[in-house]
Amino acid sequence: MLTKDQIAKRIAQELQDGWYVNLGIGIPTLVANYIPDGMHVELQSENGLLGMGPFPKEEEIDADLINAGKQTVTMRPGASLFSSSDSFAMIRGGHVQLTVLGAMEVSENGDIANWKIPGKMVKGMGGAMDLVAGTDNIIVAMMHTNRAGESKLLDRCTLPLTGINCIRRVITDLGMFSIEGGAFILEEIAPGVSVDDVKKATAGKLIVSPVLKTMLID
Amino acid sequence: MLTKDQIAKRIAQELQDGWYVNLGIGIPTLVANYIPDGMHVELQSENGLLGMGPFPKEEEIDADLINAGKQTVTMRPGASLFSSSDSFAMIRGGHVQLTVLGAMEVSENGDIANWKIPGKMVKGMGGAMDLVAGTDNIIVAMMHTNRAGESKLLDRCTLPLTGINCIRRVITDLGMFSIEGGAFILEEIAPGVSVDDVKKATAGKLIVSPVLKTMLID
Amino acid sequence: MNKVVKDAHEAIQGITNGMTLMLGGFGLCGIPENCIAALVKAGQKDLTCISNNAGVDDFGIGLMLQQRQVKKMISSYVGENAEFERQLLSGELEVELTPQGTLAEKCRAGGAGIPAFFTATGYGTEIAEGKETREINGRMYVLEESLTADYALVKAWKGDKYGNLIYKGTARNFNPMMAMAGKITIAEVEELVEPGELDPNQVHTPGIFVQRIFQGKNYEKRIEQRTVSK
Amino acid sequence: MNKVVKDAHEAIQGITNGMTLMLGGFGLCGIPENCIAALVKAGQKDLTCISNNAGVDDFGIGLMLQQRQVKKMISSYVGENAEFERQLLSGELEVELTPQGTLAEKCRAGGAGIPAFFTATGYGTEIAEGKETREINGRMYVLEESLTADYALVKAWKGDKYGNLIYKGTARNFNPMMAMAGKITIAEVEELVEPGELDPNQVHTPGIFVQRIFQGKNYEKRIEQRTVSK
Repeated sequence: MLTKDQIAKRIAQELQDGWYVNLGIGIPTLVANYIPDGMHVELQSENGLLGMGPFPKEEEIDADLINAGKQTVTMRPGASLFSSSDSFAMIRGGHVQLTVLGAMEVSENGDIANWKIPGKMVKGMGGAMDLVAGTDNIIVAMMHTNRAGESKLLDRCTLPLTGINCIRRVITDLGMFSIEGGAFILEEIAPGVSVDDVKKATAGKLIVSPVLKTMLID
Repeated sequence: MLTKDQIAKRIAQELQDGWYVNLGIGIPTLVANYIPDGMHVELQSENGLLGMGPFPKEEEIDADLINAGKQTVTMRPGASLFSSSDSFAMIRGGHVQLTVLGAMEVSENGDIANWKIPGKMVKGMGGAMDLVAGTDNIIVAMMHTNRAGESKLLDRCTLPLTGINCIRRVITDLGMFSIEGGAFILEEIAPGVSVDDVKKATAGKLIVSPVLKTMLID
Repeated sequence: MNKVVKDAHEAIQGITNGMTLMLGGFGLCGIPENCIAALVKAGQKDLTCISNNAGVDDFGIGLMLQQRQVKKMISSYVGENAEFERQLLSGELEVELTPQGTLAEKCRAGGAGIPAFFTATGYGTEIAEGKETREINGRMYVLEESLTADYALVKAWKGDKYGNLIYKGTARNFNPMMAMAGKITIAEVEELVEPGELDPNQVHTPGIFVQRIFQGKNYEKRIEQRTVSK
Repeated sequence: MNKVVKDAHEAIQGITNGMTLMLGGFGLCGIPENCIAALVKAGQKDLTCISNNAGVDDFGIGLMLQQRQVKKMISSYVGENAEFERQLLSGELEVELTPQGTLAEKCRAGGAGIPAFFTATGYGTEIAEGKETREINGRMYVLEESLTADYALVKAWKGDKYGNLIYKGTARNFNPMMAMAGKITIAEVEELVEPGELDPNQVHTPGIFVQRIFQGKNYEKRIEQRTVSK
C-alpha cells in the first residue's frame, strides 16, 4: 500500500518537461515536492497565478499572494498574474496539460464526484467542475476506500457529480488504473498489494491488465 | 446649411463632462476639436485606447500608437491601453456614453446602413456593427443628401444594414432630428434653411417639432 | 470628470435594501474591506451578494452575514464560516453555487454585453439542471447566462482619479470582471494617484468601468492560511 | 521547457498548405512582420488567414496575397489593398467579413473553451443570416461560434523565454486573443529576456498560451496614416 507521499511520487513520474499543471488540494499538492530534478513544470493556481513557487519564508509573506487553497505562496522567476476569468480561460480552453485532483468517488465510465455530500454542509465546487471539464489529462489521486472501508471506485457514483465521462486515470494507495470501455484497468499494482486485495476493494468493473506491473517508487 | 465643422460643433454641444465617447471617421472625428473648455471627455478608440489625445508632433510619432483610422495619435494623462476584446467589451457592454458615426442611409425606424454598397468593392464593417449595437446614445453625423442629391433620410434603408432600430438622433447640414414612433422629428433647423428645404430633402416620414428651434452655432 | 469620493461611507451612497452587489476577492485576498465595513455600518438588508466566497465568521462578507444583511449569496465556495452555515440550514439565507470559472465568465460576460455563452463546465451535473444543453462539434455544453449587479465593489492596489486600476499579486482575482459588470462600480485603492502617474500600458481596469473611487485605509489583509517554508 | 527558436524560419516549421492561421495586428500596427516574411519565403498555399485586416499591397498580409498564398480571409475590414480587390473580384480569394468586436470575441472564446456566445452585434443584418437568433431579456441576439487556428502568429514588445508577453501601445489589439486561440502560438518579440525580468503583474499574455518565441529583427513598423499636429 502506498502512502500519500508515494501516491504523489508516482504521479510525479507522469510529468513532462514544459507542462503546465494544476494541482488540487490534498494529495495532489504533494506532487509539487517530487518534480524530478532538472524538469521544468509550471504550476497553475486557479485564483490567478502561473509559476507558483514554494511557501514563503516568514519575512517574504505577502497577503496579496496566495494559492487556490488560500495558503501564502511565492512566485518563481517567469511567473505571471492574471484575473479569474483569464485563469479559467486557460483551464476551460485546454491549455493546462495536466490536472491532478482528489475525489470522493470515481465511476467505471469516468464520472467523478468530489464536491458534495447530501445531508452534510455543502461548501461548493470551487473550480473543480471547470477543471474536470477543461483538460483530457486528469489524474485522480485518492485513497482506494473511504473511512468506512467502502470502495471509492464504483460502477456508478452515488454522490452528486462534478463531471461526467472525464476521468481516464486514477492513482490510489493500491495501484494505478486507467478507465477505458466502462471498466477500471489495473495497470500498476502497489508493492505489497495482491490483485485479490484490489479486486476486493474495487466495487466497479475491474480488469487486470495483461501487462500488469508492480509500481516502482523510489 | 451647416458646414461639416458646424455639424461637429453642434454635436459637441451634446457632450457632458465625464463621458466616454467614440468618434467615427469623417465628420465625427471633427467633434474632438470642439469639446468645450473645461469639460473633460475621454475619447475611446476601438483598436485599444482610452484617453486619446491629438495628433503627435513630428518628434513624438510612435508607430505603435494609432487610432481606429490608423492615424498616429497621442495619449492624454490618465490614458489606458487594452486589447480588442476588452475594447469591444466596453462598447458592447454599454460603457461608452456616446457614439458618433457617419452613415450612408438612416431610416425613419432607426435602421442604419453605412458599410456596404452592392456592386462596389466591399471593405468591411470594421467596428461599426458593434458600435451601433453597443449603446443607446448614438448620433449619426452626415450630409442630408448624397452626391446625387438623393435623401439619406429614408422610410427604409436600401443598402445592406449595419444595425436595426438603433439610431435615435441624426445631425445633418440641414438640422437635427430625433427618431421616434417611425418618423424623423425635426427638432432644430440649420440657420438659413427653411422647413420646406428640409421636407424636400427628406424621403422618410418627417414631423416638424411643435417647438422647432433654429440651431445655435457660434 | 469627478469620480473621487472621500471615503467608503460616501462611496456606498445609493446602495439600498434588496440590491444586488458584486464583491471582488478570492477568500479574504483582494476584498473591498472599507466598503464592507461601511455596508455593515449602514445596515442595508436583503442584499444579493455575488462573490466567489463568503468570508469568514468575523471578516469579509462574514461581517455582513452576522448583521443578517444578506438574503442570497452567489458563490463557488462558501466554507470556513459557521454563521453562514447556521443561516443556510435555518433557511434564512439562500445560496446559488456556481462553478468558479463559470462565475468569473458570467461576470465578464455581463460587463461585455454578452447575455449568454456555452461552456462544458457542469454538463451532466446538477448545475446543468433546467439549463439548455447542446452538442457543438461533438461535445456537450451548457448555456450559462451572464451576471450584472447594481453595484460592484472592487479593491485595487493603485488607482488614479479617472478610475484606472492596477491590482497586485493574486488580489486581482474577480475584481476586474466585477468592475466591468457593475452598473455602478466603486473602487477602493491603497494608493490614489493623479492621472498620468500610472503607465497606460500597465492599467488592468480602464477607468471607463469605474464610477467612484477612493483611497481606503487601515487595510488588515487578513491571511487565511499562513503557510511558511523552513 | 524550451520554447525559444532561432528565427522566423524555424518558428513557422509545421505550417503547411491549407492550414488556418491567426495573425495579430490592427492595420499594420502590431503585425508579426518576421513571420509573414518567412511565410512569403516558404510559400505555403491555400491558407485561411484570420486577421482584422489584410495589410496593404506591399506590406503585411498583402505580401502573402501577392504570392497567392491565401485562399480565404476572415476579417472585419479589408480596404487599402488593390491586389486584394483584384483577387476577390476574380473569385480567387474568399472573404468572410465579421464585425470587429465579434471577431475579437470569437478569438477569445476559442482560446477560452467557449464554443459559442450571444451578441447583439449584427442582429437584423446580413451577418445574422443563417445564424440562430434569440430574445434574451427583451433584446434580440445572434449566436456566434468561436474561432481557433492551427497556428497563431503574434507580435509583442517584450517576451521572456517562457513565452510571457508584454505588448506596447495600441500594438496590443488582436494579439492577446489570438495567442489564446492558436493550437500552436508563435510569438515574435522586439526584445527577448530571461524569465524573471518581466514583472509578473505586468504580463499581458501568460506564457501558457505561447509555444514558440523568438526575437525578431529589422522591424519596419510601417505607418499607414502619418498624421501630425502643428
